[in-house]
Amino acid sequence: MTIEPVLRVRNLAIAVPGDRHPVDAVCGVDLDVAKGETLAIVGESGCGKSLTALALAGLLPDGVRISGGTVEILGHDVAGKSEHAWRALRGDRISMIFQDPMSALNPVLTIGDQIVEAIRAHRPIGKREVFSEGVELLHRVKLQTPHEYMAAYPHQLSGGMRQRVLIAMAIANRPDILIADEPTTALDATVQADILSLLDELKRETGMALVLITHDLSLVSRWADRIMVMYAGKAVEARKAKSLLGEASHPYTRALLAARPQRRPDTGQRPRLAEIRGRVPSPQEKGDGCSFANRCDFVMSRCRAISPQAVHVSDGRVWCHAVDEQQARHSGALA
Amino acid sequence: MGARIAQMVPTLFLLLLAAFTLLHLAPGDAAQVLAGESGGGDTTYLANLRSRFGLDQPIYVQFMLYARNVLSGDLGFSFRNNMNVVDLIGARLLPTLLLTGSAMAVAVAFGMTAGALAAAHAGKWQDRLISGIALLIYATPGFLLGIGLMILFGVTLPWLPIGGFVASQGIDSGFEYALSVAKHLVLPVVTLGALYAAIYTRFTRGAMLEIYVQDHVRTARAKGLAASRIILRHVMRNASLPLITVIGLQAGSLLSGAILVETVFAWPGLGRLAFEAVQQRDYNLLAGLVLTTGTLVVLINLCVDLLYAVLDPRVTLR
Amino acid sequence: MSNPRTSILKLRRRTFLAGAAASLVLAGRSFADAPVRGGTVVALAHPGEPNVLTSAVVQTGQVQSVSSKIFDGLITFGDNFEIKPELATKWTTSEDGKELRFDLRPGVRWHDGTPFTSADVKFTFESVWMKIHPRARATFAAVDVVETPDPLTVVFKLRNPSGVILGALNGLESTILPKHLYENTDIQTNPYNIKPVGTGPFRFKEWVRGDRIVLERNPDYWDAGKPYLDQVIYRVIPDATARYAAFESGAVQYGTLTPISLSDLGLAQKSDTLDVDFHGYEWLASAIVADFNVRRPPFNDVRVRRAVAHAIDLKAFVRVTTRGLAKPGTSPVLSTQTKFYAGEGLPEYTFDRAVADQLLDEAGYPKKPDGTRFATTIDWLPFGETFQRFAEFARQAFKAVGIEATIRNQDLPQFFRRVYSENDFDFTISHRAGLGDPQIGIDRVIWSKAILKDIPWSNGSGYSSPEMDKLIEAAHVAPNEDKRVELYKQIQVLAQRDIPTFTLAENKQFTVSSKKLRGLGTGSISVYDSLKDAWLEA
Amino acid sequence: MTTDSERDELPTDISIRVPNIVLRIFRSWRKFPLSLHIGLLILLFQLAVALLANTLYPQDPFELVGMPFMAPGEDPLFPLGTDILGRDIAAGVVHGSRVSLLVGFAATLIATIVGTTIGLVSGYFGGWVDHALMRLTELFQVIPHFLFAIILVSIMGADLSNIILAIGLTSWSMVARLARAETLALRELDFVKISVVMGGGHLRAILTHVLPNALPPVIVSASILTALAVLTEAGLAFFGMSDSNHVSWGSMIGASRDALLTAPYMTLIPGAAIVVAVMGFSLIGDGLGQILRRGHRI
Repeated sequence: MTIEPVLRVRNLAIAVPGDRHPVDAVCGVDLDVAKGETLAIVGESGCGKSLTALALAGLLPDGVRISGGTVEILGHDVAGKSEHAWRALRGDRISMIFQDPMSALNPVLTIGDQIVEAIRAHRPIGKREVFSEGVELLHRVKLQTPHEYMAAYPHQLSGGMRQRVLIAMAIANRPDILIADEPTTALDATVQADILSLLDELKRETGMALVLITHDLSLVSRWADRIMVMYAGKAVEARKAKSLLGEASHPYTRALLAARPQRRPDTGQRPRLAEIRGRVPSPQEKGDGCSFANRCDFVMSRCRAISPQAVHVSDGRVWCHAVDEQQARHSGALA
Repeated sequence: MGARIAQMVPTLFLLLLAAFTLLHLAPGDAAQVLAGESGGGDTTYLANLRSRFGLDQPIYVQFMLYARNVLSGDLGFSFRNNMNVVDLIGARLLPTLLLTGSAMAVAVAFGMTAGALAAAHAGKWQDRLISGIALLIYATPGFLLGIGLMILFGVTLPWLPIGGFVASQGIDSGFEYALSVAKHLVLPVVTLGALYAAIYTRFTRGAMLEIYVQDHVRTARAKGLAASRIILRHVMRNASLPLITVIGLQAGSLLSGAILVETVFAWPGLGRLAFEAVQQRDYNLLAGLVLTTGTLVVLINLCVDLLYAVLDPRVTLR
Repeated sequence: MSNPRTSILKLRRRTFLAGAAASLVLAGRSFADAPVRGGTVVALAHPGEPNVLTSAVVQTGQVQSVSSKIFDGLITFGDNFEIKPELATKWTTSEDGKELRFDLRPGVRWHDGTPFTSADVKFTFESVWMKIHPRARATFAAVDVVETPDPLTVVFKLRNPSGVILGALNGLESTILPKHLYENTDIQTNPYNIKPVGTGPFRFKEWVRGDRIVLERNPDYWDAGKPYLDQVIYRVIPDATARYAAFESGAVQYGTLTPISLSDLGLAQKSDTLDVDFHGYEWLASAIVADFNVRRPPFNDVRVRRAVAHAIDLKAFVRVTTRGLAKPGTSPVLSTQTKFYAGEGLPEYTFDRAVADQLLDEAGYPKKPDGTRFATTIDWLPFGETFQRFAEFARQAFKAVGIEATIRNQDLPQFFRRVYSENDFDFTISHRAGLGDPQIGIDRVIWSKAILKDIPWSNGSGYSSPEMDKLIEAAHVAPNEDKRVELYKQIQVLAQRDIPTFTLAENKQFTVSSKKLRGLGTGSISVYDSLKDAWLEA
Repeated sequence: MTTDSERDELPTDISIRVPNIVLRIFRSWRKFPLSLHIGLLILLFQLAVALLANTLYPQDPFELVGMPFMAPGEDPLFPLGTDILGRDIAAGVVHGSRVSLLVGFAATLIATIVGTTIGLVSGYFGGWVDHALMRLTELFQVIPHFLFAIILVSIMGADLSNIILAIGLTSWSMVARLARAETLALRELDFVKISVVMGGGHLRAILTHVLPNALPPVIVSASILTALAVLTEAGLAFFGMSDSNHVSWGSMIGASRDALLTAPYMTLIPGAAIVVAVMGFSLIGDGLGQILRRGHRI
């Protein structure tokens, strides 16, 4: 990779409280995101993608902690940093927006208050200036009559508008990295595209790195540069978007792609990925083998016994015994 | 708003009817009590008293007369006390409001602070300690707490007066009067306030923990705000909304608590008056008191609604 | 047990001295036993806040306590019921005993400045006592007419001689109201009932409901130079512990009518700063009594009543429930009423469960296999927790002879209703005030004509005996006091034999006061002392 | 969100959800919050004491067995001392646990039944029924409860059943509001409507669908009500309103409180029993509340 990544994660593990002792809900995750690049992390609910995203912003809930690996932001490892150190980074160098804009704003404060405090948390500037900067931010996220929005309360805004406000707050201090955790899931289909194109536009303008967390592969197809598919807390396939969509190697990725739903014509909503049989195992249930073994159509005896190692494929890596074997055979044939 | 007030009218009417009927169902009457306390009497004496108290009328006539008077702002005459009920209640209203109002203020201040501290240290020893103390206070019968405080601070360490509203003597100026009332107020307020402080501590802690995990707090953290700002502006402020509702709901129980506290500390308030009115079957007085306390509770709830509307932009008053 | 006591005592002394020094404004130097002018006494309004301030209208203890400072009577009592002049300087009974003449004290003025005259007495007699007083119609039944030959003379004309009238004309039982403020008004709702105008040593200043009643020195009091105190302030303290704490801390200096709980009495008696006085209750003296409902089984049978009397260990009763303060009862007439008390010759009921068992067997209530004979109820007079203890003691005594008793708890109105209106009870634990004269105190519970529906303290037992009625009615018209005394001795014997009402104990009440408060009255009625001689030591 | 997904699952078969909760509770005993563990432990201890009262102290606790005013430890025969009349305080506390717990449970049962019924009917039927019942509920909310209880006991007389009734009848309004709020939310759900359309009738719908789902928050409030009932009983006893035929912690305090200065132990020992009991019930309420909230999140 030619450009030094602004976000570099190695071997990340996240522990959650278990029955008796903590268990790793995420493990062995590697990430590199460069300036101006969009990385998508894709997976079903419970696959650990949101935990990963929260870990990147130091926002893991109480009791959940990074149990291994490194998270480097602009070259500094922040994995074990204090809350105080995180506070200086958050909202400044690394920002985050969340799934549900309906609940992500404080209902009893005005939009203006909430934007202004985002700016002032990192830059001590005067009242008037900060206000006009807030107005400017709202303008940039394409809210008409930003002055009025400054005085409005969240409940007076639609979901899409609120997500724009949240984006405005997230980019207030020109962050290097923006993590968007399912930014459009809770929104109408028509609004989804607007928000994503807004994010894309802002990314281009500011050159920030964008990490897009989603369960929706079809979204990714258009906006992401690279994609990492996660399953049961582990990466199963990480490749450039084009090659992943074109020639996905992991049976899970293929199943996801095959199950990629069409939008329901009436509501425009996408059903969840219900077509893959079975369900994601919980962290406690994970055994030694491949986590996907139970649901995999190509399962082999090895799959249940040994966790697969990364296999390098074109534009990325895959974690699958089948691919490994295939490749081995292929390379064997070459040799 | 007007609708809400209109809605309370039938409630208050029911209240009046209930108080009146219940007392008349009670065996024994005011005249007999007075005769008994006076050391006896003869038939003429009792008949005289009864007709004076209006007890010889049919019950519905008594009620009609009463309801008509109430509508014209007259709560009747307490024959037992030789005074108009309005005057009698008027004289005792201020002490009760002073007591319950101060207790409420103290309870809210302490409860919110302690609750916030406990929530901020959830699961740690600070939380355990605060929650433990709150639970202990909550579980202690109010009169035991009151008598305990009285013995400690009024007798063993004679720092505070043991009861009453104001010192019997040595009051020469308005300032001294106020100071003396304030001194007399301390123990009753602490006794009554402690229970509610405990309740609000537990409630604030719970509400704050609930709000801590809400999305907008995560947003605030994502902005990189300082912890103190998050707690005060994003957690505490939002947690105060359900707390206000609870405070409104407990207005009635606060007046209940006042009965015990006023008895222990000889505080000349409505609660004690109510207890005496029950014991003496002073119907007019008791009905007036039930009506007054009920109206107070209704008014407090109305204020709470108003306050809520001010604090929560999502709520508009109908 | 001793630790808290000593610690409280030690601290209290300091407190009191400090409090007294700060609060008492003393005029001039004090001498050992010479009264000192000035100062304020804080007294306890007990057992609760009065509802009016004149005992002409209401005769409860709390009213009389305050009223006695404001109102004088025609006469008052010294020791042993010795009758002493007050507003009347002199009284004479005619030869035939049918005329009682009083010379009134000249120069006495009501607190509003109006002179006190015989017209006030006549008016009060006719319009107040005979109209709204609970007992006056009985007490003054013999009075034909009251005449006022001149402003300073009152004459009671009687139909027949009556020994009960003179004593009843004390300021508590027969409070005199000012005619000019009460004439042509509704006596019971007259506004002066709560801002009284009397002739006594103290006059009304203010009443803050629920908090205090302030009386101030009457500078024009007829007994020149008195009273010594500037103010008497009555305060209400409903809780027993708080009351004792108030004495301890010096916040209160005077309380009558057993102002603290019996449990705290020991503390007060050992205190360096408090006096406990059992005197002054002779007129008021009361008994703890058990009334049987003789209308219905099982207590319609005198053997069952006597069995109960044998089953209760009165010595243990007074020791346990009154901490030894009361005295086992022997007669419906209290032994303190020495003139009337029969003493020797009264039927005695010694504590003996065997006798009780035997009587119950005879009465047809044998022990059943489960050891019980019959079930009954105990209703107790809700005058504080002590009566509940009496009832609980009685229940255990009953149980020992096989009577299963259920205690019924109720408040005062319910108790009166049950006992005196509905007569729906078996056995009550109650009290009975002696009221100075058996004709007032005792007749009402054993005379068949006193079986009055609804009237508290009347003959609730429903006891009716022609023999008893004859004795009582003879006593009412006894030609002389000796004959009357003799008849009342016979009445006691008969009452004790038939035992419709069982006198468990002679109650003992007491006054608690600060040792600094001197000059308290000592007469038979000094529980309601006017405090005109009281003064505060420096 | 998670709650949505839970709702989505509801229509399939709601009736097995409650047993599920019960099962889940028993299965996850180890995962109970600490408060619930302590609370249940206290309750179990008290129940054990109450059940063993007759074995531990076979004699009538009212029997005057010793000298009055014996301090704890003064006589080994009476480890907690004797009261004003010379009754064994230890026997009183042990026997008193029966009545105090009975008052707590029975009053709560009354309040819960009355409150739930009114809340369910009010929320389910709506309209004028709701309006009328809510006015009634407001009435009971507006009168200070303790004053109301005092009035009721004064009227009916201070025997045990009346005390229970008075406490129960004055404390149901909170339950009614809770039950109504839950019912309002549930009423709109399809499965309830379907049940009625299928001919199940309203009563059946209420009993099989609405009640089980409205119950969990009611159970939490019930444990708080029990704590309050024990305290109210003590408060009434302070005003002399207790039943002398049944020893309870409240009645012990009522009987001894005027000896507080001379013999504080007489009041403090039953007082401590009340404090422990109330703490126990509050902790149970806290713990159940936590489980309930957790249940909504998982």
